[in-house]
Amino acid sequence: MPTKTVPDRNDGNFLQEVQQASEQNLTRCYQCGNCTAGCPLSFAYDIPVNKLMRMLQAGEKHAVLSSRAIWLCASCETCTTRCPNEIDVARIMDVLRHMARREGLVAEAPVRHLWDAFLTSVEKHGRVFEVGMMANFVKRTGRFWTDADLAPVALGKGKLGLRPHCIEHQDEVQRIFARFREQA
Amino acid sequence: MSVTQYAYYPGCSGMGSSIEYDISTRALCKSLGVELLDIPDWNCCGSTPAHASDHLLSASLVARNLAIAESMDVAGIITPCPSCLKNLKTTSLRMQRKAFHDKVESIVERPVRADLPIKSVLQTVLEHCEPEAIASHVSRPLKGLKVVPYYGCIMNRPPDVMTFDDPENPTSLDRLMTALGAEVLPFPHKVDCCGASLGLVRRDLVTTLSGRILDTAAALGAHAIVAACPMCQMNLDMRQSQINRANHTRHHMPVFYYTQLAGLALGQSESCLCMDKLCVNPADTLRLVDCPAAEERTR
Amino acid sequence: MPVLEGKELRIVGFLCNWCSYGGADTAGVGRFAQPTDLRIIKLPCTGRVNPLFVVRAFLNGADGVLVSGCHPGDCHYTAGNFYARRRLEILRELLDVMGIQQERFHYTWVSASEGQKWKQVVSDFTARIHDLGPAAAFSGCPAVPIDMDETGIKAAG
Amino acid sequence: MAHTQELRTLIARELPNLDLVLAWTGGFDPLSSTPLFITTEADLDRLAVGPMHVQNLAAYLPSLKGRKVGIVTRGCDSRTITELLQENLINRDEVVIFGIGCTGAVNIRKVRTAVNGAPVTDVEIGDDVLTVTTGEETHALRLQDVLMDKCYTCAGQAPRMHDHMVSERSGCLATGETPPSSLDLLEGMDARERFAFWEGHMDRCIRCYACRNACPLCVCKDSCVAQSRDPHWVDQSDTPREKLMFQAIHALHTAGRCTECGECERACPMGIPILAMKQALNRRIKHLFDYEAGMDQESTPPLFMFRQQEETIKERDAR
Amino acid sequence: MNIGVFVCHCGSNIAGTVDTEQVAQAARSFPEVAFATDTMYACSEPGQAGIIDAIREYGLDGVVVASCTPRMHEATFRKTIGRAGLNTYLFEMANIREHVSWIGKDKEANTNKAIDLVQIAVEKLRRNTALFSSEFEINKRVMVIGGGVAGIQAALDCADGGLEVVLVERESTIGGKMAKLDKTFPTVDCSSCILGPRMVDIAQHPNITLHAMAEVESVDGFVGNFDVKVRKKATYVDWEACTGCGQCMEKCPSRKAEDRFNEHVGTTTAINIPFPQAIPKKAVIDPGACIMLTKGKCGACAKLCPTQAIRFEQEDTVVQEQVGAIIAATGYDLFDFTLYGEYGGGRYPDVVTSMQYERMLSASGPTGGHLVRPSDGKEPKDIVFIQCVGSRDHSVNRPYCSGFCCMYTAKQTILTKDHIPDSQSYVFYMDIRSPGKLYDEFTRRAMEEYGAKYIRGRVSTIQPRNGRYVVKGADTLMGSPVEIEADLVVLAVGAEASRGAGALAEKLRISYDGYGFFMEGHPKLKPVETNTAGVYLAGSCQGPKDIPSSVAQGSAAASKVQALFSRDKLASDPQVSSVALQRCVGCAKCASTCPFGAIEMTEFRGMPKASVVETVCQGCGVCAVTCPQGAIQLQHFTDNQILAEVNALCPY
Repeated sequence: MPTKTVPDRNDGNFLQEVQQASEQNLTRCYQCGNCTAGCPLSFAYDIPVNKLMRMLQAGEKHAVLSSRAIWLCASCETCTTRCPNEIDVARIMDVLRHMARREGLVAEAPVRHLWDAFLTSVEKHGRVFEVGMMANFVKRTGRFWTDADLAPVALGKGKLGLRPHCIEHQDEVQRIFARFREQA
Repeated sequence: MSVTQYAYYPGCSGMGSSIEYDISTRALCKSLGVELLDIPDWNCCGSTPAHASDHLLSASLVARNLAIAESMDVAGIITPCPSCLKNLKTTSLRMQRKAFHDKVESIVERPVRADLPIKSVLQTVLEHCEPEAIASHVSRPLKGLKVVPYYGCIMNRPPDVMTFDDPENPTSLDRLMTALGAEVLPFPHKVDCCGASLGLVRRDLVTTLSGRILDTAAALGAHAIVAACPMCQMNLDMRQSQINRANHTRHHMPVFYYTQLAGLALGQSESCLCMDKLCVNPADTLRLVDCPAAEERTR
Repeated sequence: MPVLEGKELRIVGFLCNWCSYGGADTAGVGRFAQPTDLRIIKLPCTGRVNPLFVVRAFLNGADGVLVSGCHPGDCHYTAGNFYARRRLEILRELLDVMGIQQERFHYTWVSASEGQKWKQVVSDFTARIHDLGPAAAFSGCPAVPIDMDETGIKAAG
Repeated sequence: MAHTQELRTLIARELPNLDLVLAWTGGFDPLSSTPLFITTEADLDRLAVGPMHVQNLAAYLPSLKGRKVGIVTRGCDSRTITELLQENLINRDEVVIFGIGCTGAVNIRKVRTAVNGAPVTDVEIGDDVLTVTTGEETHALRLQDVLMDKCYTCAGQAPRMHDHMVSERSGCLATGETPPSSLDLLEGMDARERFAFWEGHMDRCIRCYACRNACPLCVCKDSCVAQSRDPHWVDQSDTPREKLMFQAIHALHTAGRCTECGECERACPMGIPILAMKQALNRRIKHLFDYEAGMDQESTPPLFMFRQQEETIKERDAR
Repeated sequence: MNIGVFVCHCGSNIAGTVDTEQVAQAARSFPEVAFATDTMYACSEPGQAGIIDAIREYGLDGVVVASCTPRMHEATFRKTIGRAGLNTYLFEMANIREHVSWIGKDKEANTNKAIDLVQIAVEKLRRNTALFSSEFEINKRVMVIGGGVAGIQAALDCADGGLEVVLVERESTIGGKMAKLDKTFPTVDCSSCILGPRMVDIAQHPNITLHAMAEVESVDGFVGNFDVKVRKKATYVDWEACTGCGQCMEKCPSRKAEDRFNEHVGTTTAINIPFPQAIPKKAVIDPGACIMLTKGKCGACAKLCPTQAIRFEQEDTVVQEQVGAIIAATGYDLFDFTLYGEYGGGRYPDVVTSMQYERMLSASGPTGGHLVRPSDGKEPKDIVFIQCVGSRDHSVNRPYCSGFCCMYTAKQTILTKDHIPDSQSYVFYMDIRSPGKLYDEFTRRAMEEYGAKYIRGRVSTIQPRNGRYVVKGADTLMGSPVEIEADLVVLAVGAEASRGAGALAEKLRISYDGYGFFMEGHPKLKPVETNTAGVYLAGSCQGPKDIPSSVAQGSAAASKVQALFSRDKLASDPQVSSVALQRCVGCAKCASTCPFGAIEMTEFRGMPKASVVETVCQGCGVCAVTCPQGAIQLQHFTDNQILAEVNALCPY
């Protein structure tokens, strides 16, 4: 393991940026590990949540944003609920995903593709068209086997409509996306 | 019972994968005097994909719905889906900050007050009608049915946003189910995450998390799981076969929406409640309700 | 000394000895950097703050006045700040009636341990006063007062 | 007039038990009036009651504490009596109140302005019109337009308490739209305008302290801080600053006590609308503490008490 | 007046960001300033000597020192000028350190501000008058509130020094939290063996009056002459007659009374003596549980009592005690862990608090010293200890460290191993705080000799599984979540302010912090004093403390009282209100608003006038604002002094 030279870390502003975007005080974190202990997905993470918090404090931007953990977070809010320092950890995970996207450091591409497929569907129809979204996701990832076993069940139960539920004013939602992109 | 009008936000899944939740929710509300007025031309709140991509986008998608609801003469906005609920509530809360409020308004291009109360259907039903009062309307008590209540991870959390019930040990479903005559078992995983949002991309994780919930429910001797979240329900119900395969288990655990069981107890028909939409066939379990002794016989 | 032209405005603080003066000390001990405009007058208690001291300060050209004492319930003299709270509320109203912007006056509660809060109060209040700019002074050439003639007494019928 | 006669009868009946009775009589011209101290039945002939008889006689009561005094009182002035009782400045058993229903109190300054200061030779009170004769000219003035400002916020023409009441209650004669009062003007201004408003008026103030001397609730008597060196609140420079300082002192000293009798403004030789400052402050005090002075003998003025939890006071942010 | 101004550098503390020489220079131009200089350390011996020399050389009759906060050195400098023969109130300080040099970065602005502060000090001083204290007698009795180990120590030290002591205890026995402990760290000696004899000393000491089952109702008066009302709660037993034989407890049919002494591990009898070593050893009836008092029939104890001591009709009484000083030693309470829903919120029988565990460890406790699971009475093998429950946690408003939990947890793991040799203890900790003598060695022993497994991390949740409990925590040193199946979970609950501490503080007129702990006079230099003269603190009421610290504070508070009582008379603070008779119109508004009832209405030449009782007046100044004529003025803070400061700062 290479020696790290303090304070010559990757990005001194990183912590500030995250704190600002998340409106959280990360310096409060004292590494109790409650987030890691409660996280249902810790077992799947490459970096445990508490270590992510430590790396944030240290400004290790690249390592944090290229972690897989931030994409596997299910936003279940357990960490936020139990943090003794009242840090909204789940919100920070959100912010890290936003930043990773902007930096082009998405370690779990399928997650991102799924979300993009979802949002594309919302943009197009105003609501999610589940079948269309699935098709889009499969197209993006080439994972044609995704839940193939469930499709007949769902269709049989009449749970998957084959036509989208478009809203009347789709244009309004499309404009929201457009203006959002302008501002971003 | 008095009638109160609410703006109703069904959520996208209510149009498809959780259609039985939507239908049974409408039926339950009607029978309890909670009048639902669909938010006209509502759009998707963006769910996790939106807030995980950008908070401004997420809030803007929500805000359009808030704005439409604000033009209605209603006591508040209610939704059956915890994921929608969290997005609606978080947005409404964050929009109390002027800077953020102005940004969102500039994207939505319409005035948004963000001042309507936002609640889950569950909260609304229980605030509207004490469980004891509901009990007096029960015509088909769920006697003999042992259930575990599964609230899902975000029905009550984070507590500062959701401000409903206890974030660690919620009891609203417990009280409701008890009032309907079911036996509610002490379930340690009431608010544990089932991993639903990763279902399409990391099925391996989902089978682990959801498997644990099914295992414990079965070990406690539950006949069924009662869910309040469409993601959780779909995950535990539709994916139960996948979970069984991955974990080498043989669970046959019906996963009801609480609105379905409530409708049943209040005398609505199984077909009206879309019991046939459940993937794990609940027929045997439902027979227990009619005839508690049936369980003895099947043993 | 006159205020530093362009840098500072004239802000007077009336602080109780037991809580807020101690809170300001705590902020100092903690080296919590603050704007320098504020001048603190120490009193035993906010119960000693005659609202007329504040009026006097404003009429004499203060741009802002800050009063701070113990949190309600924590008064060293048990009730001083309870009286102060009422007096200062009424003072706020009187200032408004007199044409002195209410925003230039603020009262708050800061305990001896709340150094961080004190820094925040001073920083926020100073920023507020700078936003408002210098207070209106007597012009020296007063406008013709609105006389009874102008209230328009009409003949009946 | 009938009710003047009735009042005379009432007073005559009580007079033997009283050291004196405070009432009004006519002044140097038909517009003016002056207090009348009745000690003998003969004095009763000079007694007069009407819209021109406006002094708040309760102002004399504290200095007569210890003597048995009768007083003629209308609605607004009775609040002063209540306030004085509440503060133990007078004793109830030493005061006999002869209540009258008020028909409106004329602001003589307004009338004189309306007749351009010409000497008044006759005044006639019609239904809601005041007919003023100045030599050859007659002016018909709408009563509503020449009332004292306090009448526009009148809370009741009959006294809140009385021992004897003149039976014929006329009620206020004025009708029609109320003209804008100084209070309305003041409330319509922003901070800068108000500051200029007061600076302008204070510039005209001659520091005679008539306002203070007329105030029935000023307890300081000869110890007023406006004229002392210890404490030295106000300096002697003739500036609006010092004069406004004095008004602030008086406003705060009477905050939550002032019953808006308007004596300060009536007494002001310069016609400065000082009552408006107190009315405006009183409105806010009513809003803050739901308190109005002179309404309840048993209550305590808001500045002499507190609640540990003040429901109407919210903590504010320094930002 | 000839005023001297001394501007302190405080080394570089002030001079680093304030041009002290320029401040002195500016001061020379202020009215009546005869002399001004800057000085390196005004408070040092040469600094003080310089002030005295200048007073003599320049004939100064008033002094301004511009240096640190007056809360630091006002008393010092007052003494200095007193030594030079000046009245000590002809002195003012300008706080140019805490309020200027330490918070401002811009030297020009700082210097300018320092000059302003010196100027207002000069303007105030010009209007200062010489003030003289009057003397009053001291009542040399002391009241100690709280009979825990700190209060016991304070009471015994005072009593041994010859003072009369009144000890007030809320419970029916003294002993406090320490009496509940089985053993104490780091020596693992028996708690009741070391505390017991002290408790007996209290009972037997001729100088000590003990009021148990009693609470302070009100406190009037002031240092040297407090008047305290003490409410003695009904015990329904005549303690004069009760011999503490305990026969009543054996026959009491109501066994559902709350067992507070045993931390609600089980219940107890309605008539009860909490533990065998109780002092006073007297029975008390719990009126909520007693069948006679709730249903009107039973009386088993009354029939049985050999001395006929039972009094069902007894009521509270209030006794009055006059004392000259008060020591508050009201201790702490345990954090209510049910706020943690993730730890079961009290629903899991085998999740207990550390104090409950302590009672289970104690041979005189409810389990007779056997460690068993409350749920099934079985001996636990795997025991998990969770530290920082209600400590260092913002989310439950307890961000502070309770200080002693690390140590008692280590002790409990050692005792656990002693009780059940084949048991395994696991401790979830965040940091081990063990800075006392032999403390760190003790925690090491728990790990090294007793095999306690320490895991650095918090526990996220406890979930029941198959009759045991899954403790889900993190090992942050490993960087992974961990799960441990436990038979018993012990929560190392933190300390919080004692129930009712705030209300008592208000009665005593002392300050308390946001958590309810009493504020000491100065965090370093006045650890047992309060800002109210004559009221002292001992033990955990001031903040969480272990036994040695509590005892040390008890002794310290006692020595403060001894020092106070070493004089026969006290000087009163002359900074009180006084009435200018010629201005007073006798309206009595001041008397109605005085929070202390220090203003009486008297007659002077037949006119009503206000009059201040100097020893009762505390100098708040509420009256001075109430008086419209300014007839009543607070000495040293008169209208004119404050106006002079305002006018100096705002010269139009």
